[in-house]
Amino acid sequence: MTKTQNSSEQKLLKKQKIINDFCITFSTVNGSGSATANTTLMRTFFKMGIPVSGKNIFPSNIQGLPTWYTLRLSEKGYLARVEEDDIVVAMNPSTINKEIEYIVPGGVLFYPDDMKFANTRDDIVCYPMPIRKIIKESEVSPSLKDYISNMVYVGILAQMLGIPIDVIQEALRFHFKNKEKPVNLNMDVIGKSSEWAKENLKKSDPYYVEPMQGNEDWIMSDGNTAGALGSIFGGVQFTAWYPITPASSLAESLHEYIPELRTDLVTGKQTSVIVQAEDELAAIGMAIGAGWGGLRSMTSTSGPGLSLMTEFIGLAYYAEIPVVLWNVQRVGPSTGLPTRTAQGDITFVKFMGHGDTDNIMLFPGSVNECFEFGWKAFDIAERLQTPVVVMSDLDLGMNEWMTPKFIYPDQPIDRGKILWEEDLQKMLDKYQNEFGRYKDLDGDGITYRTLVGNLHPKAAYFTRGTGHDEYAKYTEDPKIWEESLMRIKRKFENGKKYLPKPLTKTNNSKSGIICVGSASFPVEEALDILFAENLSFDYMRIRTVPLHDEVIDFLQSHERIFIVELNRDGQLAQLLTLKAPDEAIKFRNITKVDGLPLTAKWIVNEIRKDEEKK
Amino acid sequence: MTKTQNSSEQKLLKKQKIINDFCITFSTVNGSGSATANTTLMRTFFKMGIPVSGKNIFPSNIQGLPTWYTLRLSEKGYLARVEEDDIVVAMNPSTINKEIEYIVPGGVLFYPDDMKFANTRDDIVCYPMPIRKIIKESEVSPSLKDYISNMVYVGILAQMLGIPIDVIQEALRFHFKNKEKPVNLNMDVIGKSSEWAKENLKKSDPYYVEPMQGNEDWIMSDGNTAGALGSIFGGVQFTAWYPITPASSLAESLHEYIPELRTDLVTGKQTSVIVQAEDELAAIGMAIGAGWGGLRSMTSTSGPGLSLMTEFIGLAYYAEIPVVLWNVQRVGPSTGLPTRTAQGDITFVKFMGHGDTDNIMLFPGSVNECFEFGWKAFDIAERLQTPVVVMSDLDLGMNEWMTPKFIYPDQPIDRGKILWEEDLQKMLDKYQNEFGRYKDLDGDGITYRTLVGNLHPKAAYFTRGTGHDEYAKYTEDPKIWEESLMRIKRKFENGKKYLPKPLTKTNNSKSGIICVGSASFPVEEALDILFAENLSFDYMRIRTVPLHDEVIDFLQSHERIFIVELNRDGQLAQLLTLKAPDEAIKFRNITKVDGLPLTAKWIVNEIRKDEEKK
Amino acid sequence: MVDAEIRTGNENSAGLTRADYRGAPSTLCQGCGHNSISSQIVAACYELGLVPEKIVKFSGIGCSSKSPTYFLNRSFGFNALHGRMPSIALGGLFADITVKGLGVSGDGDTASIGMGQFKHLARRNMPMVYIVENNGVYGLTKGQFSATAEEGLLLKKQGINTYLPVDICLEALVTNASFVARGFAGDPKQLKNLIKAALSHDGLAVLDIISPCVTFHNKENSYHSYLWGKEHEVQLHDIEFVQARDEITIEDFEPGSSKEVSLHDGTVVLMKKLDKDYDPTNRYEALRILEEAERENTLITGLLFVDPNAKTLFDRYSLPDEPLNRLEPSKLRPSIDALEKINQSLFMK
Amino acid sequence: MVDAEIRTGNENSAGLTRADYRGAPSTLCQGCGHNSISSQIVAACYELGLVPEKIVKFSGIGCSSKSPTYFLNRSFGFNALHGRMPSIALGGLFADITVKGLGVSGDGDTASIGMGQFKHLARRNMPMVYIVENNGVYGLTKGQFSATAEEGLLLKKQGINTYLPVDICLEALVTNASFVARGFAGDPKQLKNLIKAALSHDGLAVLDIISPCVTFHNKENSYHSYLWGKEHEVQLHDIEFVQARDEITIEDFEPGSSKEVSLHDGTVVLMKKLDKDYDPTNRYEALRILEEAERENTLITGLLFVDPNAKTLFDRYSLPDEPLNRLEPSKLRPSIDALEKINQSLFMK
Ligand SMILES: Cc1ncc(C[n+]2csc(CCOP(=O)(O)OP(=O)(O)O)c2C)c(N)n1
Ligand SMILES: Cc1ncc(C[n+]2csc(CCOP(=O)(O)OP(=O)(O)O)c2C)c(N)n1
Ligand code: SF4
Ligand code: SF4
Ligand SMILES: [Mg+2]
Ligand SMILES: [Mg+2]
Repeated sequence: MTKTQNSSEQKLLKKQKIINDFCITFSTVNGSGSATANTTLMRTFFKMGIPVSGKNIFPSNIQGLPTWYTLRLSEKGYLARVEEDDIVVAMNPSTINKEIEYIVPGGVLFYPDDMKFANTRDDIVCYPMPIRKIIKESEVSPSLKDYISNMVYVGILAQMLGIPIDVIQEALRFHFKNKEKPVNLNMDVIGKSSEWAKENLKKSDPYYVEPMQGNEDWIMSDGNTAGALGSIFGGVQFTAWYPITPASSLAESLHEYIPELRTDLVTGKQTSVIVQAEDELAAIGMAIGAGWGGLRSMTSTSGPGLSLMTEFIGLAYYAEIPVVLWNVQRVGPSTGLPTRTAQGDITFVKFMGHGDTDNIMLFPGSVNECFEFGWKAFDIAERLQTPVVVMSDLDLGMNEWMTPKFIYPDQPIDRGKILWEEDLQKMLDKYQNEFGRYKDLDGDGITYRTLVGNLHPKAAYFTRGTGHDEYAKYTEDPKIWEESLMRIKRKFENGKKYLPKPLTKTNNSKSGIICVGSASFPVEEALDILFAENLSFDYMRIRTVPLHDEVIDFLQSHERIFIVELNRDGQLAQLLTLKAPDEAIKFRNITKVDGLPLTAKWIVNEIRKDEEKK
Repeated sequence: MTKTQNSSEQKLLKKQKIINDFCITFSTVNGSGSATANTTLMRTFFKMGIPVSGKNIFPSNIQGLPTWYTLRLSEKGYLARVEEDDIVVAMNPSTINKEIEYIVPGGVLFYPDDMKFANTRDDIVCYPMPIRKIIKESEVSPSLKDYISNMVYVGILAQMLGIPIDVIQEALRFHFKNKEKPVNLNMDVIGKSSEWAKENLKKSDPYYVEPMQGNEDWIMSDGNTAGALGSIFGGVQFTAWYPITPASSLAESLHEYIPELRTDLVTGKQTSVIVQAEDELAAIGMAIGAGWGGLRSMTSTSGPGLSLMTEFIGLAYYAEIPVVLWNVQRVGPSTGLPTRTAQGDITFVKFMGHGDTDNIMLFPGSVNECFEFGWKAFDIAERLQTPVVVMSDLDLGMNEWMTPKFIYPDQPIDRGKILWEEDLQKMLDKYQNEFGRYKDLDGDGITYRTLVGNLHPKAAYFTRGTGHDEYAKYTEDPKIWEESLMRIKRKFENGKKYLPKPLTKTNNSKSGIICVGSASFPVEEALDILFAENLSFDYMRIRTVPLHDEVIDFLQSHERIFIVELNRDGQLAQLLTLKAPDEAIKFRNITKVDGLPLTAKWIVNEIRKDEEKK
Repeated sequence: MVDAEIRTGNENSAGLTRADYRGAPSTLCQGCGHNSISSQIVAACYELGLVPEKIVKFSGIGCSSKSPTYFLNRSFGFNALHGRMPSIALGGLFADITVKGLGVSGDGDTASIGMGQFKHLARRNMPMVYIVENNGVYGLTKGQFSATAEEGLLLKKQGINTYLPVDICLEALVTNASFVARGFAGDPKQLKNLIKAALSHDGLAVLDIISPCVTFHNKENSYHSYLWGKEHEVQLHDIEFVQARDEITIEDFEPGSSKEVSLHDGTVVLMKKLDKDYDPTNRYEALRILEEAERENTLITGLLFVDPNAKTLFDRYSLPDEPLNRLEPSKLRPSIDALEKINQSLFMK
Repeated sequence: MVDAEIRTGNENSAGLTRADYRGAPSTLCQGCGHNSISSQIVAACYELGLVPEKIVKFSGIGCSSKSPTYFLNRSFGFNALHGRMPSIALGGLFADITVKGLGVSGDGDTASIGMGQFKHLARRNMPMVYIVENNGVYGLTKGQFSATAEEGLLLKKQGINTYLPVDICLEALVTNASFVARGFAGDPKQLKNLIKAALSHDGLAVLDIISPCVTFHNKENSYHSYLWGKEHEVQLHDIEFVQARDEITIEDFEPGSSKEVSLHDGTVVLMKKLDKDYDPTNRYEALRILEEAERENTLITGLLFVDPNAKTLFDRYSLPDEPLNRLEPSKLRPSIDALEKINQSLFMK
């Protein structure tokens, strides 16, 4: 086969140019080092001002199994997953036959020229790539061969799509922190490949990129990095964690950034400590111990680790200890699909722990909100003296996103009701000269706490998960138990004002759509599609549980409400049902969990199905 | 003070006799050995044919703190707790002042004659007891003194209430397994004390006991013993457990009864194994391992232990492994009140485990139902290949109850879909010659399983909590994941037919009352009280989650529904809301959690409050 | 050494070929130590003539814990939760005590999250083989320190490890495991014999196998690397394995030059003396030699300790010959009379 | 011995009386070993002149774990979850590294459910005192076997224990705890000195104290009983404790007759030779003596091992002098410029 070999070449060329609005999937073998090539391309598009999003679909394995990386370019700025590919770069012989099927008619296949496969499509353009040959000519060391092979497709794509080589170079410089040697090595292969394509491939597909202004002042980050940075700007002082996908990189980002950002400029000492614990039971225990001692304290985990933290979360709830838990959700139940995304822990976290509990959840809906909730979570946890669970997910947490730049906290750190020696003395002067750790002096259900090291002889108290009175003393008295549990309930009711409110977009429609977290990307895209079809919806993105009254208002003021979420059982819908059962009759559950982020197309289809039923 | 010293003596004597319908509270110090005295009295009343119930309110401590034991005699057969005492036997100087307050006007106080207290009541009868003197005369060994002191009040009560001494002897014989020495020792003190009372106390209270026919064919047992026996008759083969109040005595009853009941008559070998694990993580792991291997397998725990089992329950749910978990509920959250009762784990167990889960709960409502669900739980767990959580509680589990005798299982053991070598061969012949552990051959969502040791070369499969296909092979395929999770959901939907249906009592009323478990005792009493006031209710005792359609029918067919439960948040009501949100507007939550069993009086009051609001 | 393969051609004493012991193709990294161990497990089972259906595989979570998929396709298996293999295995093996349990775990799975269950399994002397594929890192989560990482180790992501490592053999020894050995994935011959001995032992056989992670932790100067192991390995003895049915020749027993230990099934482990005199039936000796190895900076391998007669968990029960999971329902449910007696005994009125 | 009480009348060097160290009245059984230990903790803290506000108490769940309520009312405390004292203590103590952590656990709490956290605390050499009130049973749940119950022990409810016991000192030693001692609730004088030494040690000080449960497990012939302990106790040495500020006299150092170890704060632990020569700075010696004690059926007590210079968990960080929990918010939140730099570094457009 030479140059373009597709029979329907003429037909395709007639099509109009498609600029900055298509989707490329790279199929590789994991461990083959394609990440550099793929993120370099993503960064290049980003630097060109093209809205771009990347999704990495990878196995729970280190080396040798299929991996897919999809870059979506979207002139209009949509960052959600799409279901079909315009272009496939197929580097994995074991999966190419399947990938061919996912290409849209008129789409493109790039493949290594020595790869054998049965081409079942005559409606796509196929470009062979002489990878082996180019690498051979490039004289790279054998150990780098696999890795550098991926640069060949970067170069060929550059030529075929019209990517400026200097922007690629900029992206590579960024990647290699300006180290000349690797940049040159990679650029050399890219240049040669691009050159080869120019001479040997004839463009017969409609896809092009062009610089635009789609992301001024935006940055690129994954949600875990953002969460870590947000935590650091929120003053995190103690982190205990145990490795687990997809949460590990959050703690690892703390490891990375804390030395620089949290070394005291005067003393040169560290103001934030990280401990890698022996497991999640210990991680949450350490974090709660530190939260109790008066540190802004956190842990991060996912699925199995979350389940292991159940007993301790119950302790923190009842003994009223602030702690922040980042739950980067993956697909459960059980070990499930460790490298796939879901929003499946909502009902579990709500009721986590035996006995009557009720846990606060924050749902960041974007990478920059991961940053924002990173610092806010501590203020909420310390203000309300209770665990705060930040419900991120793998899609948000591990994929690299373009996102508005991080905004410096607009509120001072709120450490809540803490009494040091002098504060305590003032309080004793004012009240009956006795400090009561669990005394509701302000009537808001939130009590005062002293911290370890407070030298006032009346500061000390004894914390326990067993029944205790206002003075933290052990008691089994039925009345006191009931009262203290009811006070905690009151604390949550009153405490809602400290939680981020839901966000709404109104079209004065009779129908509404509700979602949380990263589901907002496909939902917002779906809204636009539906709007274009003259189906308009009001939209609410909920950001916390417990739910604000605004949520009830929204439910009440609409006739039909679609609740879109990435789980089997409609977990958010269940919490909404509990909050406003009278409205539940209006609910339409749009739910799915297969490990992949939702797509606008699927949501639109589901909603249409419901429309048709009407 | 001599004989009766109450000023209003005359007034009291005018009152009518109260026979077999009053309540005695014994207040003692724990570790002082009052249990023998109290259960002996309970057994005595039982043997007299008087309906009687006993509630032990004890601290989480071994020796020295206040304990209360309440015996309620009820001609009509009510076994629920009551709030006030007719008679108090006060053996603990540190609490007597409080106990005096709980005595009804016209009630009685028995107290050691050397106990100092401020008598604030002139409307009760007070009888002093010369305990020290009688013990001194009895020449018991010093180490037994404390213990035998309690027999003094047994003797005095016998005289004052009219208890036949020979029935007491019968109860003691039972207690001491017919050992003459202790029986005589105790009877001696009882006799002397009774004698003393006869000579020195003048009856000036209205309380009497008389033999009646209130419990023919009934037995006395606690729920934990019943659960253990039920499990043994259900064929339990493997138990792993870790000590925790109030569940320990369930496993300890297994230890007690298994050697006798489960030694094979032919081989002399044991058919049921018990392992005391190092913690609850291990206990549930061992039980699940055994369930997987093909043993009828169980564990028992409470509160903190339950929380620790979360991760493993998720595994068993998704890998579809049968296991029975007895959750003898105590007051949470956290360590809470370890020796007090609650129904507070309902929402937690429902959603236990990260990801989409949905666990089966059985709620035994009486001691004999603990026996029944003991064996049924295995049939359900093996039939549906999933964890079954039996939701007992401390009140049911640890208190001694009179209860209809245990009934032999009326269904053969159902081991579900198990394939041994020959079964497998037949199946292979019928289908495509390949065994698929998770293949839904029957369309009911329930698949076939082979067991460890099956020597057929096609029997083996590999179990995992990660994504797997119909052949139990590892896969991350989105479709397969979704399908398998949906099949499991279907399995639960179809599986309801294997679960005990709710029980109803109909009065053709517009209002209904719903409860689960031991709350039924006060609820049923409350129903009678309300009926007497011309307030009639229909009544449903739910026995399982998932909920049967009958529950929805009940909700739909009533205008107001009172849901009575022993927790803060109305957890059963929440599950009912999720099941039938449209009906939720009718719900009235009657909830409370203070560690004590509910009382009919409180329930009636709460319902009356609602009536008044109408 | 008596090699079953040589004696019987392609079929072993169970009439099976090597292929009958294979698993699915490995999805671990090329060169991973765990793959070598899988091969030796296949070889050992094949040569011992074990029936695969009579082996049950267990594992936790990790790269190491994935490996049971890559051997013995015809054996049942259970990939449990992270750190919880011991409890699953213990329960599972009660189902049929005529099968042999073969567990594979990792250093993170055993010494970090799994420390508690591992120690208690050892304390119970649960009869099964417990292999730790020890690479000093968490492979599957991409290279964090595990509890067996040595002090001073530098890893790409995490910097320098400042903790002292957990020594799995020491841990097994002090908690009374009845068979404790250390192997090295780079020494397949010895490894195979250790696995054979472990499979023949009646009690918990802990095999701590240094198994390099070529992707995240194979620096030449580190304890868990191939190179370091190759250079610092000191074999305690030259271990050989004589199955019950094989004849033991005089030559095997050259007096003074070897120690032998008979296992419960009649097989004999022969340990030919190398540098040092070593008595593997003395737990205290094992502690000493481990301490010495640490001091001398060597990788000591071989059978550190064995007590063939220690009471196993199953010995503490009186179990029937018929596997529990094959008992008829009639053997499980006591009679109606028994219940009537119970009712009577509960003070029935 | 230098007794702070004698020297200063009723006030100790901190200007406090014994009453300042008391706790709430005990609700444990009369005669419970745990109560004796509480008394010695009070005595040790008082005599050392420690400021109670500078001590933080930790415990798990159990009778033993209740006891922190019964001493040091003026100290903060945290009664954690069953088996999870180590993690709570570790996190809590980072809040202010100028306070001293004092943990009390039980044998069930430490060696059964708590095995993992205990071992890892030791591995980290977390600087705190870790007392195990070891009675061989679960007291609070009414007398089941714990993991330290000796083989063959007969208890009322459970019959005979068939497992070998976990030896907490051995466990601490092999996981590199830097201070390991065994005490006996029936030997208050030695106990007090051990507690003092532990409180002065910079690193994890594990004190395994045999503390009889008089209610469920005090049979005369059992390892955890008063009587057996009294009859079988062998003190390793006569231990004395010389505080930094006290002068050491010639007599204390009678050459050859005693060993001394200086702790990090300048205090000296003097161990006068009794029967045997014993060097408590050699971990291997400690293993040997424990093995010997087991063989000879004695209750060996005293300071088994100490390494005053082992790196502690806090040494692995570079922590400020000011307690972390007192840092001003301004020290916790990086500047707006720092964020701008971050944004730039994230390939900002
Ligand atoms: C409860 C829980 N926590 C964390 C994880 C994530 N996880 C998977 S494997 C692993 C570490 C495995 O390390 P190791 O046992 O040494 O095996 P290796 O991969 O090195 O062979 C971790 C932390 C998990 N699956 N479950
Ligand atoms: C997770 C959990 N499991 C079980 C219990 C019940 N429990 C309370 S104390 C205890 C045992 C305590 O034994 P030990 O630590 O030896 O203390 P002792 O009472 O003997 O001093 C147990 C099992 C619990 N509180 N939490
Ligand atoms: S990451 Fe390491 S342990 Fe895992 S398969 Fe690869 S080499 Fe083996
Ligand atoms: S039960 Fe035992 S351990 Fe608990 S307080 Fe009583 S004597 Fe002490
Ligand atoms: Mg590892
Ligand atoms: Mg104990």
